[in-house]
Amino acid sequence: MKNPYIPYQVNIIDAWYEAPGDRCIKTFKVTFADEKVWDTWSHKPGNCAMVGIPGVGESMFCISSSPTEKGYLRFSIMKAGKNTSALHELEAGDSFFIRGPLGNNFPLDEWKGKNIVTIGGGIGQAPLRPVIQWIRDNRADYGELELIYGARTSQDHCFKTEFEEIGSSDDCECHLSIDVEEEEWPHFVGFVPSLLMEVAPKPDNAIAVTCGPPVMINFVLQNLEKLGFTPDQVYTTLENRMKCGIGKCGRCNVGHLYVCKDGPVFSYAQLKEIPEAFA
Amino acid sequence: MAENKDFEPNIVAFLCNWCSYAGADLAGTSRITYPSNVRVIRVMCSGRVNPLFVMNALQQGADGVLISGCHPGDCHYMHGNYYARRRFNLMRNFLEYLGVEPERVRMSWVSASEGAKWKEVIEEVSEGIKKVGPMDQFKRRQLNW
Amino acid sequence: MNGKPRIGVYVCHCGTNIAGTVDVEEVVKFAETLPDVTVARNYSYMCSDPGQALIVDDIEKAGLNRVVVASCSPRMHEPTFRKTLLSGGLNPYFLEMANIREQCSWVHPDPIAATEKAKRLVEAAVVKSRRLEPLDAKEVDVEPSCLIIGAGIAGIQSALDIADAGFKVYLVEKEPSVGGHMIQLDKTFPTLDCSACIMTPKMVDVANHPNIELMTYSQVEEIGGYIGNFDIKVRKKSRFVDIDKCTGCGICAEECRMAGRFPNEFDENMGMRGAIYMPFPQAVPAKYTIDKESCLFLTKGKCGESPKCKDACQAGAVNFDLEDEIVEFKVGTIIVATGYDVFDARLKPEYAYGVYDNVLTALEFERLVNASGPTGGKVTMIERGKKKKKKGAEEEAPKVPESITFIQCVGSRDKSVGNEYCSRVCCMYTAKLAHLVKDKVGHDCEVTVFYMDVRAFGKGFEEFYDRVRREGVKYIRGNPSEIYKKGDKLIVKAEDTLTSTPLEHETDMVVLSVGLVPRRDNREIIDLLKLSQTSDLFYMEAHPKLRPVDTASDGVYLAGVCQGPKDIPDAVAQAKGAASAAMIPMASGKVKVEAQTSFVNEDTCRGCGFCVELCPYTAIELVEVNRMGWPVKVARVNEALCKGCGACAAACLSGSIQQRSFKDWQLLPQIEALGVK
Amino acid sequence: MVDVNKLREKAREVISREDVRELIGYRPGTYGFRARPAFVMGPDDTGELIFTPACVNNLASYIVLEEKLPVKRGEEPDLRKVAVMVKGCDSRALVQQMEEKAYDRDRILVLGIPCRGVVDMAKVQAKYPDVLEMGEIALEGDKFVLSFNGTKEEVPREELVADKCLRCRYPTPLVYDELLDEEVERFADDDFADVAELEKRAADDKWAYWEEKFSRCIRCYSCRNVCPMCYCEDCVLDRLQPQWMRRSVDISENTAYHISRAYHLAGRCIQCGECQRVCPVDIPLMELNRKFYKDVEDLYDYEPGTNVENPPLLSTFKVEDKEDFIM
Amino acid sequence: MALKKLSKEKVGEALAELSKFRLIAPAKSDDVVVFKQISDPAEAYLEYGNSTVPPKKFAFPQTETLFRFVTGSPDLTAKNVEEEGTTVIFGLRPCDARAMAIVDKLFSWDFDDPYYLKRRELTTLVGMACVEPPSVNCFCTSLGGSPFGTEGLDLLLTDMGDYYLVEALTDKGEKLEETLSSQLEDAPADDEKKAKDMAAASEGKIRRSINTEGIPEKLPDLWENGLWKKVSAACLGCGICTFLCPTCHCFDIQDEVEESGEGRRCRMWDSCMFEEYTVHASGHNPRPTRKERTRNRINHKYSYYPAHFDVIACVGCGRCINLCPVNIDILEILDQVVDA
Ligand SMILES: Cc1cc2nc3c(=O)[nH]c(=O)nc-3n(C[C@H](O)[C@H](O)[C@H](O)COP(=O)(O)OP(=O)(O)OC[C@H]3O[C@@H](n4cnc5c(N)ncnc54)[C@H](O)[C@@H]3O)c2cc1C
Ligand SMILES: Cc1cc2nc3c(=O)[nH]c(=O)nc-3n(C[C@H](O)[C@H](O)[C@H](O)COP(=O)(O)OP(=O)(O)OC[C@H]3O[C@@H](n4cnc5c(N)ncnc54)[C@H](O)[C@@H]3O)c2cc1C
Ligand code: SF4
Ligand code: SF4
Ligand code: SF4
Ligand code: SF4
Ligand code: SF4
Ligand code: SF4
Repeated sequence: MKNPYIPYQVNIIDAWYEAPGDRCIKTFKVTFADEKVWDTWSHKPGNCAMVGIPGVGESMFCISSSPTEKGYLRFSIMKAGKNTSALHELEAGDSFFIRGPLGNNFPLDEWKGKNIVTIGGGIGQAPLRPVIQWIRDNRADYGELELIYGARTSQDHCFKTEFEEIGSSDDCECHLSIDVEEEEWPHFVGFVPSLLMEVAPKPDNAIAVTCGPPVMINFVLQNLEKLGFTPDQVYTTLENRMKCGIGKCGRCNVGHLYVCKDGPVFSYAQLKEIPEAFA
Repeated sequence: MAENKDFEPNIVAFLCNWCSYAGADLAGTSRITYPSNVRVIRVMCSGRVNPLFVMNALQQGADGVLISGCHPGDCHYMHGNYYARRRFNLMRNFLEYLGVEPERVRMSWVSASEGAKWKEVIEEVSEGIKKVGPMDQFKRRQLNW
Repeated sequence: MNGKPRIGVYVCHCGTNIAGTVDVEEVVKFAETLPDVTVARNYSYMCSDPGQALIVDDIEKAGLNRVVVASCSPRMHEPTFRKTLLSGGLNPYFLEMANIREQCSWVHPDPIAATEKAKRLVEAAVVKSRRLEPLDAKEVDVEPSCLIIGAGIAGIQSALDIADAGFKVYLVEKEPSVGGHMIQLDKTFPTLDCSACIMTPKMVDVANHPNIELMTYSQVEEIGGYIGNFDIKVRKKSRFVDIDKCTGCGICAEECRMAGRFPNEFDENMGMRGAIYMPFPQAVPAKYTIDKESCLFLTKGKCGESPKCKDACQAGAVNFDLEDEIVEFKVGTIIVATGYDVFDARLKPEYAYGVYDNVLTALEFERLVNASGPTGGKVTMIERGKKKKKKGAEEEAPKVPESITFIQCVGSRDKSVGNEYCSRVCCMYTAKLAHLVKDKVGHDCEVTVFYMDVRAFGKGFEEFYDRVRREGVKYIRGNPSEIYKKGDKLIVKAEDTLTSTPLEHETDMVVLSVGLVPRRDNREIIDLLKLSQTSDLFYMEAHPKLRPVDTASDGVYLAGVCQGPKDIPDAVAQAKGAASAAMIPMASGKVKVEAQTSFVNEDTCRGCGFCVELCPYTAIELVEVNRMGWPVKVARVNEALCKGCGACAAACLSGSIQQRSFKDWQLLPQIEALGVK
Repeated sequence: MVDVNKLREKAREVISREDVRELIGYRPGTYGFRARPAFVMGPDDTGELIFTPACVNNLASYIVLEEKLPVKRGEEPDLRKVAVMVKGCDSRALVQQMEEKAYDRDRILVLGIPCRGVVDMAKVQAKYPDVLEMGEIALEGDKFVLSFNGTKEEVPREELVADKCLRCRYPTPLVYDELLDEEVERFADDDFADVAELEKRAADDKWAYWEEKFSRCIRCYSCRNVCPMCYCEDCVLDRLQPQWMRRSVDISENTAYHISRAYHLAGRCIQCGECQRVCPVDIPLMELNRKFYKDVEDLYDYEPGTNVENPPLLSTFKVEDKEDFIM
Repeated sequence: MALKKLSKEKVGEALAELSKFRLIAPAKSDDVVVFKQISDPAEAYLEYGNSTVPPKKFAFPQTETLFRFVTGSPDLTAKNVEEEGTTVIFGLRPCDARAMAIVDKLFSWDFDDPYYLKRRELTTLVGMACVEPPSVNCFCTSLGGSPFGTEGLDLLLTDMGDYYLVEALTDKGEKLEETLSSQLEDAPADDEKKAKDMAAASEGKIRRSINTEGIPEKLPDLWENGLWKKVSAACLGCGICTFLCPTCHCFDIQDEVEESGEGRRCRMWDSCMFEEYTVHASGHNPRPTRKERTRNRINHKYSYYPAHFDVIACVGCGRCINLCPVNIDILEILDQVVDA
């Protein structure tokens, strides 16, 4: 068995900024330096990887591309501290190292035939992107797909061009929002939970997946309940500080669950049982 | 520690921009030669030098550290050198107490006109460190586990 | 979003200055191996136009975002290369220099050692450059106005110069009149101009100048802000006389029930005044003032049936309801011209000042010889503490002294009283006063001067001293040890050190040539402006030689004796210097403030105030902020005041205050790079 | 001796005050002779309070150790006073904390305990390793009286007393609102003989001495966390950017840790001895602190934690400060 | 298996024999006993109670390299634990050995931790029975251990006065017996029974206890209970209780680079009692105060660990009680849990 602490080298095929500012977001499209790794690699939407640079350190990120996108992996990384700042310095042609896939994944097989609504905020769209992509690439297997996404300003929206493309396709419905009024913004203005109430997706035969800042998630969960979603219809991902990613180093647990192994994907039904999950 | 003829100490020096750095520059313009084992970090004022920098330099492998500033009363920032004097007196005593020979942590006042003194200082520091030998005991010995 | 560091390293040959010793090619090759170095080049003269063009070109073509120049001392060409970066469109603070000339090739003749060291220095510069950050060289607007504190000759001169140049001046004087010490003097050495004659026109000018707002009997209470934007608060003390109405006729003073009951400070307490008074006839403004402490009505609430002054004043100017007035305004610069006090002769008890009536200070003697002084300019023996005789009563004509003795260096050059310095004016004013004695009292009045040295260093001084001696003034070298009375006479006990003979010199009057000392209320200004003091306790200039009128605080200048003893021409010269220094920022309308300043991480600062205590420029203050709902104190740097010394950064235990371009995070890799063997 | 009933009564009175949020005192420990900190939130909790020579902890630490949770929207932070019991040495921590503006005088209510010495619990433990049931210690004259399992034993004071108490200069608290007992006159002084002794050794010798000590350190940071003067919200030594000290536990980094810790306490350490007391591997930290303490006193005539008005040592200077070491 | 005996005179010889391996034994510096690699048998201090720092650090070093690298180069070289060689830990207490057995489960949970497991494979544990419980705060018997417990051990020594009774418990133990064959003799026949009696006597001397039944299930229900605030109030948030706990296994991973560009990724002990243990990059801390951290520590040992591995992650060695500077006593906390 492979030493789980030794990462694979990946080369950056392309890199671009999604959002500006102090906590800017950069997306990297990478492929394994050693092509052979692809043969053993398999990940599912929701899986994560430890991403790092030897000499700097490692951090956990979700793989923001779907396995249906072949030949590359994507990571969308917000600048937050030491590791992410170093990663942000990298450009196409450079390389970094990843370990994974780690963690569990969204039970997309179980969701077959259901309507799916994703509710994202800011960088929280990163783990939702592979779900959306997966469904669009396996469109027949799923019911309606509805996307709800918001960020502080239009600048802060991730995956802008993709949303434009999706918005104009008839694949799914796409609802966007920003927190504060801006000129020429054609979509909703307000917080994501309000947008959710505005869109009011039906709970019947539906699954809601949400990810974003903790406050947003809290209100989204409340609102989903109001809309009639039961806890086992709702999924989210958690982000706790972690070091090893393989259930040894201790810190990422919420209650007895290890975010790195039992998560990061959890159903609301699961989390409701654990008081620490909403600390 | 035994004296080692071939040993060339490695000295990290923190110089204030206005006096000591200028003094060292003057030594240069006057072509006054001195040992090449001193490597200078320029700060605006000797008051900027955190005594823990000394620790860091020694830990990294320097054999000695020199802090140099303006003579009392001449500080470009009025009293930065007085603060430095207090801090380094204490730090130096403390390191000596731990077993770091006082020859390794030195402080000097060198003014912008004292190119010749700069040479003397470096020679003295360098000689002193040669006498006590390389500083190995504190070096990061990291690849050990 | 300042991507990956792309560093350009430029190694200069400096002709053969560097390349003659350092193997420049090798340094370049080495630099190429360093992480993030995109290009490394060498060139004969980096500072030349083509050298700089090389950098600009690479910034554009190779997308450099950091530049390391290995050449001469940054003290020499840092500004040059900063400009180069700027013209390449890069923030100038992305430059780091390695000094491989002054501190390498010129001092280490061995090419191998020099090359080795050059590599290390380049490496240290490269690792630091990776962590450089762009800085703004900020500018602040300068209010085109100046506050001048103190209206002695220095303050007056500065005020006139600045006002004439078209800037607004606020001139604040503590006393009821402008003029300071100079207007107390009789004649001035060495030219013997009449002090009042040359001074009063200037005093009148400041009062009338359209650009000067004169505030006498006023005090600065608060100063906030920094160069360009000082916020000033001045208290105009109530005179209980409406100066807009007062015509200066003086009837009130004649009528005052307390007239002639109080010593007049202006006359060094030798003349008398009433509760309502004008300090001297040429006072500017020529207005009367009621002294709160002396006035019956103001102390007791009652002055006979009704206050006589008020009744007498036909202009209706006397008004006991007047209150202190607070005025606030903004200025761009400040000149401090608060002058001095004379040495308190009581601190030398051996001279019996305060014991015998006819031991005088020189300043008292100035008033005595002055035509507008208490004796109308007659030098007579004095009787202190004598109540003024009833009006009209016949007065016995006071005795004229037959001999007068001066003692120099009283309170100067004297460690025993803590004043090591020379007061610079005593030798000459002694000569002047000695001359005036000969002139006014007559040639038969015997004049003796005890001195240590005669310092006659100024223009025309030696000639004047010579003249005085020729006039028959006797100079005895020796420091008197005691003064005592024998019958009517005062005995000065001394030793003539030239002949080593002890002597007991008999005289009618002794004049002590007291030195100039810092004002006893100096603290007021120090607290307002956080000025420093030199060891003699005069205000400290920014540099004793090159910046004698500047202070450590930008925008605050010194003029006159408050900075150190000097005579009138020097005071005037410095006043003009201070005026022009103050006008530079006002004229340009903007000042650049230091970019490599400190700043505080308010999330980690623990509010201990260590940095606040230590900052020589009082650039840091503790402010209360809300940290997740809790009120906490944290340090905050006023970047306009910070000079970027970094002393605070080394004192902060939590690493919360950091100096830009010299952050711990930037210096540590440099230390590492240089530390390894 | 502090009368325990009086102490509890006073505590009850204090904690009943509207403007007091919490009272920090001592209560019996869980086994043997231990005593431990007590956090009294209401009058009913005062019944357990004690003060005996087993009350070794410096409670001043807790005032600055408090973790402030974000105040919820619409709520006000609780800014009421904290009452704290301090011995003479502990009180100096309060003084020093206030000198450093950690809080204002009116934030705390100080119950001062004039003290004649506490035990060194390690010595007690070594002498009576088998005592599990709660025992009691009292100081009577120059003897400690230990009562346990129905027996009583007397032990000379010097045998069990903490080292710091043998050098105590300030047995009566320097700051207090109430004194719980009669003032105690200074009964000892400090000549720093231990430090002087070490100073005299040869450089190699000293380094070897410290290397052995530092090599034991497991960097549990208990010495830092317990110290009443180590209260930065975010210790520089924990930071990664910049990283002053690596997290690796080896002789070099451990030495760096000990240099940094001691230097950060130069002119601030008030000699309460807590750091050394808590160290699980018996590193003589006081020998480090005392070196700085001695030098600060000798060179700058400065004694930390004795006067709230003192300016911070390293943010001030005197023109005439010694500089014989400067070239 | 036949019991052997090792006479005390021969201990030095035996240790010398074992020095051909990496030999770890208790040693004393000042008054502190720690396990150390020893080269001279005289360094071993076998008359000890228990060590301050548990011997876990020889399976799970406080700082250990995961791999080395040179910055910028794609080659990563994993640390080869085999280089450390075969290790014998001599004289550890039964509780500490049992702790290793417990921690083994974690390091082989789904992902095998190659470093730890390799080192365990290479290590032989020679235990030393507690004829007298070394501390009043020992409570191993409450957790299924015993002063004469054998779990995790390869060999158990019992101090019989003049000699040690030697019992091989595993193949590794037997191998070691072979190595020591010239120092070992056959044990007297009745020693087995004698040892049993001694074990019973020693167990009887264990003074403290807790009935752990039901605690793992009960703990989650006490999440909001006021007891946490109370029991943690005095806590300093230091690393003593966790670093000195033989079952605590949390670690941090950090990279360390030299100026030369050579570096390593390594892991080092971390403590759940440290404030920064769980802080996110945003500054948010899910366990912001010592209350949450204490609660997590107890829950981790007594609820989460049993939930995953069917065993409580505490062996009752009493170190955290003995060395907590503010007398936070896990047994008192557990008593309160039981009573709540
Ligand atoms: C399962 C999971 C998925 C994530 N997915 C994404 C993603 O797709 N995009 C994205 O931008 N961010 C994501 N994050 C957050 C990301 O891991 C942190 O922002 C990142 O670790 C910050 O590292 P740093 O070194 O820049 O910050 P520093 O504050 O310098 O971090 C120091 C150390 O703290 C740890 N750390 C700090 N904050 C966090 C955190 N929030 N979560 C986990 N570890 C942390 C890291 O281990 C790091 O080594 C995810 C986190 C988790 C746990
Ligand atoms: C006995 C004697 C004889 C001298 N004779 C000669 C001579 O012959 N020739 C010569 O060249 N020099 C002579 N000097 C020196 C001369 O007096 C000084 O050089 C000159 O007066 C300096 O002027 P100034 O403006 O600096 O100070 P000052 O004249 O002292 O003026 C300072 C002014 O500031 C005011 N002030 C002070 N503090 C405040 C405050 N806080 N707020 C507002 N206002 C304030 C004061 O009231 C005063 O009006 C003599 C000095 C003495 C003592
Ligand atoms: S850098 Fe110097 S001037 Fe600036 S705030 Fe700090 S101490 Fe004051
Ligand atoms: S010294 Fe540091 S912690 Fe103290 S107030 Fe200044 S910035 Fe804050
Ligand atoms: S308490 Fe002891 S072991 Fe812990 S960090 Fe301090 S010195 Fe090291
Ligand atoms: S360093 Fe030690 S002795 Fe000094 S104050 Fe801190 S805990 Fe007390
Ligand atoms: S319980 Fe005790 S040992 Fe553990 S962290 Fe708290 S104070 Fe330290
Ligand atoms: S808990 Fe105590 S008695 Fe039990 S095995 Fe450990 S040391 Fe021995």
